[in-house]
Amino acid sequence: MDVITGFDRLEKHYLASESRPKVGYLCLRVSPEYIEACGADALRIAPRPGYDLSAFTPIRPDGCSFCRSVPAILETDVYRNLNAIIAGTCCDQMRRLMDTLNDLLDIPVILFGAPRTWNADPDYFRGEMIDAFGKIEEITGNAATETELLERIRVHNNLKNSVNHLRRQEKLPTALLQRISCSILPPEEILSFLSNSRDLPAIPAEIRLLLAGSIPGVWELDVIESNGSRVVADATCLGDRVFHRLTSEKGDPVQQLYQTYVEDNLCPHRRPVTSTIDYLKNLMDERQIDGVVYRSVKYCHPWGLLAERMKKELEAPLLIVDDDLTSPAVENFRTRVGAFTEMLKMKLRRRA
Amino acid sequence: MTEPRQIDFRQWHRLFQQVPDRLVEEIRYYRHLPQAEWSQYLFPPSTHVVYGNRLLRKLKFDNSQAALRLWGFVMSEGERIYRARQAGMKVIAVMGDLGAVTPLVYSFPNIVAFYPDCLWWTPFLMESRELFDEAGQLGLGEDCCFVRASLGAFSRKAYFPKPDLCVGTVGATCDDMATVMSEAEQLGVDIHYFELPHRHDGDTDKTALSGYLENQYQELCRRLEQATGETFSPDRFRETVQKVNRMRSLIAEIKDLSGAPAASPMGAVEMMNMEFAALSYYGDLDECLAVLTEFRDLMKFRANSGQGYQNQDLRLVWVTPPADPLLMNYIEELGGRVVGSEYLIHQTTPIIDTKKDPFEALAEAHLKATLMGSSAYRVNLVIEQVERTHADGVIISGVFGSSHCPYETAPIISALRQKGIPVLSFDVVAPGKRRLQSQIFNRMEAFSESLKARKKRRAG
Amino acid sequence: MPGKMNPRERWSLLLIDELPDRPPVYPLVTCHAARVYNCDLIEYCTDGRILAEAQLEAQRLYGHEGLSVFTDVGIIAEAMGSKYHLREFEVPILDSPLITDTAMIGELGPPDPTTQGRLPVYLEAIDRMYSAAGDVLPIFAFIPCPFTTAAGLRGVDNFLMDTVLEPQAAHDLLDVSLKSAITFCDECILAGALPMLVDPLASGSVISRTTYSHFAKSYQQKLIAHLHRYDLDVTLHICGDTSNMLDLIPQTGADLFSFDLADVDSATDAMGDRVRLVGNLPPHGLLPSSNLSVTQGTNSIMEMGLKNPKGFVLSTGCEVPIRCEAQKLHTLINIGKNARYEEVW
Amino acid sequence: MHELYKQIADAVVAMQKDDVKRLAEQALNEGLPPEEAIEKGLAAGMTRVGELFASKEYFVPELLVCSRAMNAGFDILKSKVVEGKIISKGTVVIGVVDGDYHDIGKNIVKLMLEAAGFRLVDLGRNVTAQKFTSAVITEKPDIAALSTLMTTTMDSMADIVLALQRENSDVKIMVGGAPVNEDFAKSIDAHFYGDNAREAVIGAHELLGITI
Repeated sequence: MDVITGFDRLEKHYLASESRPKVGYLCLRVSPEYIEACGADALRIAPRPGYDLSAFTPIRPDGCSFCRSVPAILETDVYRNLNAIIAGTCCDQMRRLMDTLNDLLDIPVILFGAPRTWNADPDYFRGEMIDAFGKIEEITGNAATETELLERIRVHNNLKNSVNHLRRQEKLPTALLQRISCSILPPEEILSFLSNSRDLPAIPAEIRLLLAGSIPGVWELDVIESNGSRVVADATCLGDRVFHRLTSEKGDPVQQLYQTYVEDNLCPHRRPVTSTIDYLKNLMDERQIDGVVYRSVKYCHPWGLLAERMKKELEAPLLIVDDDLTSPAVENFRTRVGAFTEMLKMKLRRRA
Repeated sequence: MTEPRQIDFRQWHRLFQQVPDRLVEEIRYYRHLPQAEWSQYLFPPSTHVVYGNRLLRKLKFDNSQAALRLWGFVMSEGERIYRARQAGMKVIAVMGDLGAVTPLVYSFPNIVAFYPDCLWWTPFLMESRELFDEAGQLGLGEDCCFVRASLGAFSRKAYFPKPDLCVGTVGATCDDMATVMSEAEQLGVDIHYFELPHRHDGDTDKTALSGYLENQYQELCRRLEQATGETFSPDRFRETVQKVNRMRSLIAEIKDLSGAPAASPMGAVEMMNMEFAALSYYGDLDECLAVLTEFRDLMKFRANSGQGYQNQDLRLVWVTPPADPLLMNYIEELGGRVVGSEYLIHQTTPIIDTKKDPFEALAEAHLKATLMGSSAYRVNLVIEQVERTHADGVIISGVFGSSHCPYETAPIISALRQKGIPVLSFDVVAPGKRRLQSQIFNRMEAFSESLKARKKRRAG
Repeated sequence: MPGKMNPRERWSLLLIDELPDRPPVYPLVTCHAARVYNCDLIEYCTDGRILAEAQLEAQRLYGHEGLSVFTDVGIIAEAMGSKYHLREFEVPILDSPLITDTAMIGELGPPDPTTQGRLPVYLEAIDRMYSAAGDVLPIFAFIPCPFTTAAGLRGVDNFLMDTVLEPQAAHDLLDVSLKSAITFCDECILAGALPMLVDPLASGSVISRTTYSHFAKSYQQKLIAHLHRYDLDVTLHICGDTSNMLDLIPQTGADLFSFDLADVDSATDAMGDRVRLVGNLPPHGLLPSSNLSVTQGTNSIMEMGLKNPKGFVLSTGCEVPIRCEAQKLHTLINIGKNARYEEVW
Repeated sequence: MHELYKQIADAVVAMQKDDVKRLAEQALNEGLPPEEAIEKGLAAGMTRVGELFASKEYFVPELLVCSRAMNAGFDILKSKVVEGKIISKGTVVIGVVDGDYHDIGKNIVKLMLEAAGFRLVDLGRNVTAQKFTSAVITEKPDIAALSTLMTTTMDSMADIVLALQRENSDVKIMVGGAPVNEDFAKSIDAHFYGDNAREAVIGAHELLGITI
């Protein structure tokens, strides 16, 4: 994949040249706009190609393997020089991961409360978010002004629009989408990269799949797509979900960011999970999905424990694979996905 | 009064013959209702053996009437909740907050609360995988904590009546419980989500958080009004809270007595049962108070007269309630006694201020919750217990697949080691996995031996 | 299938006045299990391991909802000293009664259940079944009531005549039989079984209402009172015709009444507000030679049974015949399993 | 009828063994024919006992005690009976079927049939098909009566009926016992089912065409 190699090169180059403070963030409850408006680079903490995630972790094996892999991720070049880490209380494990990081690292580890239910006391939770970003402002010595926030919202919206447009046209491969969603590049750089690659060809797909689940280990796509099927919708934590919600450019930008990232967040840890399920259903309709690969991370409670429920709700052929990011069972995954896509192919042929 | 001893269910069966008929007839729950035979509950463990609680055949029980009463009360809770419904009372399930919201629930008339979460005991008591398997079929397999048993129970519809309302706490509590609720909702249970926010320990102003919790309580109060058709009454609330406070003081007093210097005055499992009364009062607040009062009086008598179990000298603090009570018995057999505990229910310990606005008072007490804060908060609770009880060691019985154990265990262990406190940590194994259980037994043996040797060294 | 109650759960609900999804289905599969397990009856009656395995095997085959520990009604009398006859392929039967003269009664005492007669066979069987399946299946230990045990000690004819000619001696014998029953019940409980009291001789086919009242009922009552002290729910089974004493049954305190020749509706009228009913397809209907329609019979029993306010257990009127035709028993059980109370939740 | 016969019958019904003995001796002393005292006194008493049994006023204990009283009188009277004075109404082979040792019911029926003037051949309990058929050959009975108390052994009854019919199609078969009923009797091709001992007596007469 030349386009991804090009993207990687660009990231490396940027990393060598950039000297702004760097703030790592976990999960989708954090607004990168806000971090950037404080004068820092926002680095999404996620597994990246070539990472060995099996390094030492103080978290026991029954902790979610993404959380367990975070200490190892933070040991790598990209994240080594972080000035702070910020996260919202997505799930209970994310909250406790922050405790662990607080013990392990010498940099500020900032946690803000985020609601589990819908429309729960916005004043309180907005306060939590503002307090947390206040700490980043202290670190950068730079207050996020309304103008700057609005500007960052606009830029991110541009990026989201471009990504969504290319996704709908099926000109943005899912592998690149995942790279972009955990990229360390500022949105401007990504936008420029995308506009320079505008002649991305449409990708033919025999079998159209939705990949759903918690954070992927980035190798899954290769395995899935190695036999003619394509992941045309990605509902994992590094997929289409990252870009789907635009932030309103009108009104108080803090309130709007709160709305986008905290209130409208579509993680299955929200109660009730109806909105998340509806999102998946819409995505399936929009992209004309033949089947779903539901890939949850071992001991990720929000995604993992709802797998059976999703199977019922999504009413499509669904393959559930529970995997461990710190020691992925690639061949097992390949065999199961292979059998699943074969089954879908036969089904399609019969229908034809 | 007989010498304190731990006896088995067989001995209790015979001893029970000597319990006067009058007492069996007198001791009953729901005393506000016309006397019915079903409300008696002073029965020995053998009764519950017959009804399938197989583990009781292996457990050791205290030989006092007060302990018998406590066991009878605990074991009859399931039936009691059904009888409450039959008698026209409203039944409120409370999940996930572990004891903080029940004072509000009980301040409504003609109502009982119960904890579906506590059914995580059931598979162990019955030595059965039924409820786990049922939960597994519904999608909650072995990577979910034992609390998944309660989903099995929701699904089977044979362990408690359909709740009129289920208060489900989400947010800064276990993810597993939140998942169980979400699935229970699918089974048609009316759920009110009680959002528990993360508490920043130490550094932040708690006013906002407390205000937030007050709102949650007010909302819950409205839901309870809807569910019961009754209006919240501050007077009734105060009256209820006075009783709850009395219970909390009793529990604190009993916990202190368990550390009596001469000998262990009570079994660890009884102590755990007693402590868990703080969750939902086993479905009858008044009777629960009576049970605990008798229990306290006995403990006091024993502690003051230096009575207790012989040959249990190792003072231990137990961290995280073991789903399998046999483990507690076992450590006692090895010469240990449990003098302190941290069962994640710290929110049930504060005295609720009756002079304040009800919701403010509840919120304030709730802020002590073990699970709401950081792991460091819990580490400190454990250390505080250890220091207060002069413990020789700590046992942490973890739960595989819970959302807190994987993160908390390591910091607790490291903090204890720094203080030079020996610690044994393991995950409780599900029923039916004997080989794994015997490994735990072996580790307990080694641990108790090393503690004894250490004690001897220090004395010599 | 998720949501499907297991037998233990169904019984538990029934016993606390809650309707489960449907009545438990519990035909009295006793010695027939030996045939399923393909063992001699003598082995079945003398070896606790075999009894347990045969019961479990039969339960796996039929899927009925309770295990039964029962060989014969002489079990206690034998342990006390009466001689019973054991031969291959046959249920043990009283050969020579212990008490040939009423003067001997005074020397009698309760047996040691752990050593005497075949009582240890029961205890071993219960223990094994309880360990194997006690979490999902209730285990019923069939305990002969004092009246039946007394007959086993004295010889049936003699004991029945004693009730007319030497009532005091009869009562003395009943007293010691009661003590023995209590002793044995206690051990069965400790092994994990719920006592089910059987009093075949106290049947309306054998004795009058008056004899029942004076010599059987009061001892059933005392035995049940002992069990009630432990909060145990007691099933009383009386064979044969009980229609003339239905109204007396609640006086025994029995929580469940398992009956043979009486119709469910009359039983419901007589005690349905207080007692759960267990019954009552005529066992002969399950024989290969019988042309009684099991389907019709069971349907009509079930229809009446579902209306019993205190709850119902679909069962046979007495023991399932040893030579029961498997298909017929399956039919009975399937009808039971397809019945429904109203939705639980 | 002599007043004494009625007194004997009454004493049998009243279960008074000593009275029956005294009255039987008085009858002999008064020179009354013993066979008449048996028939009109003891047997008549037992017939009434049978009626009380059928109407559920008497049950097994009473029946047993009555028969004990009757037997006490019979022992006294039979020694004085002139040979050939009592004519049997027919022969009945009776037994409890294979696998069953409960003989209360069988004994009662036997008692009542004897009292009614039949000759009884008692095969006892746990009687196999083989034993029954050989008894049918040697005794040449008019009736074979089969009893069982246990549901567990009912199929033995079916087997025996089949074997008997194969051996001697003339013998009439009657069945009874707690678990047995009309339907079951029909299903195994028995000729008569009796719900109680009195019905058994009536049935035996009917089967042999004797009017009572």
